Amino acid sequence: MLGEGIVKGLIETARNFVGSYVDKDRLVTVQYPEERNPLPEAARNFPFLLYDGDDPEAGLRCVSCHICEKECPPRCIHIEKSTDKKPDFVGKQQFYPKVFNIDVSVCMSCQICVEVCPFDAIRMDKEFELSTDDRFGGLLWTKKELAKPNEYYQKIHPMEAAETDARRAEELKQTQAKAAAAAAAAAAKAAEAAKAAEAAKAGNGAAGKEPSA
Amino acid sequence: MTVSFVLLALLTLSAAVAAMSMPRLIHCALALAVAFTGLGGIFLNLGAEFVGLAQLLVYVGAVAILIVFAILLTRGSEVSMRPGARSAISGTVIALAVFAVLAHAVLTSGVSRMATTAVTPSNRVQEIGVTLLQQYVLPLEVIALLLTAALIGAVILAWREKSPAAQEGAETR
Amino acid sequence: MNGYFAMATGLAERVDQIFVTFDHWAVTNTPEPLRWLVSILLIVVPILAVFPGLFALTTVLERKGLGRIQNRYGPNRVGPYGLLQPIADAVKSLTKEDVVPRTADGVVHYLAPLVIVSTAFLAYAVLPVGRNMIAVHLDAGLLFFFAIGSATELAVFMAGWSSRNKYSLLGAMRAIAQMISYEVPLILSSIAVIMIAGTLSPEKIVLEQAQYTGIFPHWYVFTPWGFAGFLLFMTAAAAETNRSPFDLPEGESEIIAGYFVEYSGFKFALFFLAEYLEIFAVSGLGITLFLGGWSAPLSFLAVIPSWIWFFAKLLVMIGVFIWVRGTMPRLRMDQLMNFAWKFMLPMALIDMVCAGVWRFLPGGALWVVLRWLICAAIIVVPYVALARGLEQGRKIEQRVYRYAEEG
Amino acid sequence: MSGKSMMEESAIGLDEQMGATYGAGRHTLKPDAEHESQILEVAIGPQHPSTHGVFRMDVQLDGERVVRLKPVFGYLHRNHEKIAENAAYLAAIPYTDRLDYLCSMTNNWGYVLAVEKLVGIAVPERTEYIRVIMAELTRFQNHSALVGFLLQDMGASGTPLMYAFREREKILDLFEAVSGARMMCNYLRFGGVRVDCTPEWLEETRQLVGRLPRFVDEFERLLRGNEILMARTQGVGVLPRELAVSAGVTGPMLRASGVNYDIRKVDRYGIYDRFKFRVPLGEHGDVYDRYMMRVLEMRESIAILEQALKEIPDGPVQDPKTKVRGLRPKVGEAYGRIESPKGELGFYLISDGTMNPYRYRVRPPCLINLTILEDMCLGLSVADVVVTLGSVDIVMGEVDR
Repeated sequence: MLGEGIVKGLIETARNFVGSYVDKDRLVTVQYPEERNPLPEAARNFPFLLYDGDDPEAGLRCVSCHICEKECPPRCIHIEKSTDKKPDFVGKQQFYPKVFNIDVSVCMSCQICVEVCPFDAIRMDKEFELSTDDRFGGLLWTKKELAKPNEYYQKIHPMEAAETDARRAEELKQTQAKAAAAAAAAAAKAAEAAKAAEAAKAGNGAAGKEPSA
Repeated sequence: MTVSFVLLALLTLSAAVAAMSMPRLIHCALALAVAFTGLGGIFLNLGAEFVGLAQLLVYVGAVAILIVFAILLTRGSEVSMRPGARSAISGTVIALAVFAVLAHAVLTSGVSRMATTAVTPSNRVQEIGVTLLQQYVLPLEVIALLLTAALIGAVILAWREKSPAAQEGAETR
Repeated sequence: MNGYFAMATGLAERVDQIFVTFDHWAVTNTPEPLRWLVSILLIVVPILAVFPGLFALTTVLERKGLGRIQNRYGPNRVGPYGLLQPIADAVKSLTKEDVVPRTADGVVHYLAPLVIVSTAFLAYAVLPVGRNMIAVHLDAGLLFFFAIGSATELAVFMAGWSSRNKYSLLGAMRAIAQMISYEVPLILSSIAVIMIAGTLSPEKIVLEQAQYTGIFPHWYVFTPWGFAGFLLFMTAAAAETNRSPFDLPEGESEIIAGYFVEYSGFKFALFFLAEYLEIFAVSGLGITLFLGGWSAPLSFLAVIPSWIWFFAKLLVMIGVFIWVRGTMPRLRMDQLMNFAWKFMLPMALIDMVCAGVWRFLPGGALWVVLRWLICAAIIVVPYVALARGLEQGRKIEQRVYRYAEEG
Repeated sequence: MSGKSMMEESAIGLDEQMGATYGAGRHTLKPDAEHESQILEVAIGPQHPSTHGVFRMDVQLDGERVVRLKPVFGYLHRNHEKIAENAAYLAAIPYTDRLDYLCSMTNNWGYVLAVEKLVGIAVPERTEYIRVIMAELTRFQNHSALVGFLLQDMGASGTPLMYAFREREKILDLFEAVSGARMMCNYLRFGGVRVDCTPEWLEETRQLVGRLPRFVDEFERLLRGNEILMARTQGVGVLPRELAVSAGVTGPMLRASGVNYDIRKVDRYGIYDRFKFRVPLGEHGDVYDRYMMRVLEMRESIAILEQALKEIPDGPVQDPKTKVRGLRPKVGEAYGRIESPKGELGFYLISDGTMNPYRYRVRPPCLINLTILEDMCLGLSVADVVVTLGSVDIVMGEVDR
């Protein structure tokens, strides 16, 4: 009968009207500046650079390998390599970026830079209140704005950071072990050499002050 | 001659003049609507509620709209005409003649000899209704019949005009 | 006990008539030469203050109501519960640039919003908003209302034509065609009331309904013809005021905003105001004709002042309008016309016949039920038939779908 | 040559092309011969509330009846294909998100499928299930949003749209929880997905899917049987079966015209052959059928989701042998296609053995479904054109690329 569907629809909207007062499931709006939904762990927005320790310059993990720059789909990363080297977290001498810029007005938050980085140096931030009235300068982030400590990363992506940290700790341990092994080997070698020298000395009869090491 | 009458009369007359002299046809039609309104106002001013309101309802609400629509649908809104066309003289003559006839009729009929301060009847609308349905019921019914015939005629005219389009529409659906 | 009761009734009476008394007092206490001015001001100023105020309130209510229907909050930032939103809107529309298209017809473009608002205000002259509270005691009040209502069409045309915009012209043509078509059932459905009440005066129609059998009022909506008439009237009123589901003239998804697409700033606000004023006026008339105007729904509730009842009913009507708007999609032009001429018009005529039958059937004890049944049948049978006709004529049905076989 | 005239020229060129392709089915309605009436030309769009983005229809009206309709595309052209041809294979994935920005998951899948075919990658079991879950969630939210938009075009002041968005919000939250982004998910990878989804996520999804039928019921109560909706949509914008097939229309639009063609059933890509679901078919091919197809497919999607969520196995989510970065497929070509919510979404890739594809071509369902707009709209009123356009389900990001 004419009007039946309309009446049904009216009942449905009335149910929703009442429901929006009693049922949280029906009223999904969040009153944004006062209320905030917690962001999920995986949430991502724009990249930032990680550094260890307190000094953003010295602790910066980036070794300026240009991989992210090349892989970035919209090409929003600009890196200039340093001429000198500094030690990284395992003590290996690495280059570091003299300039590392990300144009966030171009960045499309795809996370590919994070995926391809072999040094765990770049990660996605969750900060989204980034509006600025300077279209150009305000949206071109330099190394200074990008660098953030590892503690920050642990805060925003706890699970991911724990995994990364564990992996890096393992790596460090391995490196250290390797270094220790290398040192031990070197020591053994040195000892051997010393022994040989001793023998030689003994053999040659030539006296020499050898470090006992 | 009250102030309100003078104002209304001025409004009506100036609107009527504008309706004749405006260059754009739509403006003329709108001015005519203003003249109709003024006329309705005069009726109301005289205490003839029913007539005044019927004037508004029929002339402003229907006739003016009809005119405006007719202009819009037939000749586009862009056409503007120069005032003072060639037929102005003959038009004036015809208008004067009509006015003379009307004036003569009014002056010779009994209306003009009636007292100018007529008492307004207490329940005017009801009286009109009763009179229409008792004293003048036959003319009323005849008019009703005529209007119905006109309505049906209009429907048939519109029907014929539409049928090929409707068929075409049906084909495409 | 009786004394208290009398005192209470007297007090209620006094509160009920407080505005009338004040009006009387103010007029008699002004010097003779200024009396006419004061009495006019006392009529005009309240209308100019109350109904635009109601408009402001309604814009918030509508947005909040629609929001809740759609599971949103609606405006809630300006002032407590967003109630000051209309003030912000008003400031915005007043300070906005008034853009007039270069090719527009300046004078007509300027006049259209003024004409539409003034006609919308005029309609309140004959609306009884409370006992003895009516601006102009016109014997042909209903006629006045409809005459003024028909003048808005001209204003709509002026707006649509003068803007020199195809969308606005289309919108104006739609609006006028729709208004003319729905004016017919609107007037015809109120004729049923006029026939029963025997008067064109809104005041008397309300007085006629403000009687009680026991505690129940004699509202016309509680009769078969009155109920049908009320629905017809409100449907036609929705169309007449371009409300959903008949909001084609401004259908934003088709012709953007219809006839006021080229208006901005304050002129646009005027159109908006006029639209809502028309809704209030026509809802007020619906209340007057069918819902007993300012009379209380139960006899003992009459202690609450009559004007409160009127505005309460008006708010309910506005709520229903918002509710309908939140639910329904829009009709198409030809469907709208079909609905007006093939359904609304016959139903309104049948409703008139029904009212006549109701009037002349005797009202004895046995007849009460019989009269009800007869009149209900007079309404329902054609309703079903006409509805069938509407649906079958265009092959509208709920379909059953098949699924592809596995293969 | 000025930009404007170029645009006009290209539009005319397209028009001629279209006329040549299926000129037989095309006929321009002549205005009433007897009463010569004025033809009103109206440009609906590019700034118009219901063109679903920047899209223009140059409409010639006789009264309110459409006698000619010329769709003009290209306002949102972004060089998608050329960008992808100059980028590494991996770098194209985030761009596919932006094709049809309502369904990034399925877009990812279409592209990833093409690359997997090109390289010959096997996908782990769990990943297949995750992909199906994502695709069906995408389909559900796309269809619900489409119905909302359609009703919005019909003037329903946004109520169905808001209900659709309410549910979509929850689905997008799920997407965000697993992929990090609500709309631009960038989730699928060659040979897998980027990250695994947690058991909690699966549980949440199960709960949500359990609630979805209630939402569809509510939708149906609100809309099905509404006389105005039926009057507005039945018999409007009819797309005959033959025309639909010859124009290459796909997706729910084709099925609404009664053609049984669902790539999930035809190609059985992924693991769709393991799930029981039905393909609804329309009869009349009008807007109402297209609307109902979406509603019915929403129910089928729920059925698939329930099965997939029940059966999903444990295991790795990424094929360890696949090199995601620096992929260099052998010389060859591949066409991967899926049933995206809007129709057949295909990616055609030619590899010349280098880091980036030699040719990258998208077969966008939206564009191809849109090309027959004029045939559906002739003789209708402007209001119906808007509704018909709404029922095609277009996203300009995909039409213009």
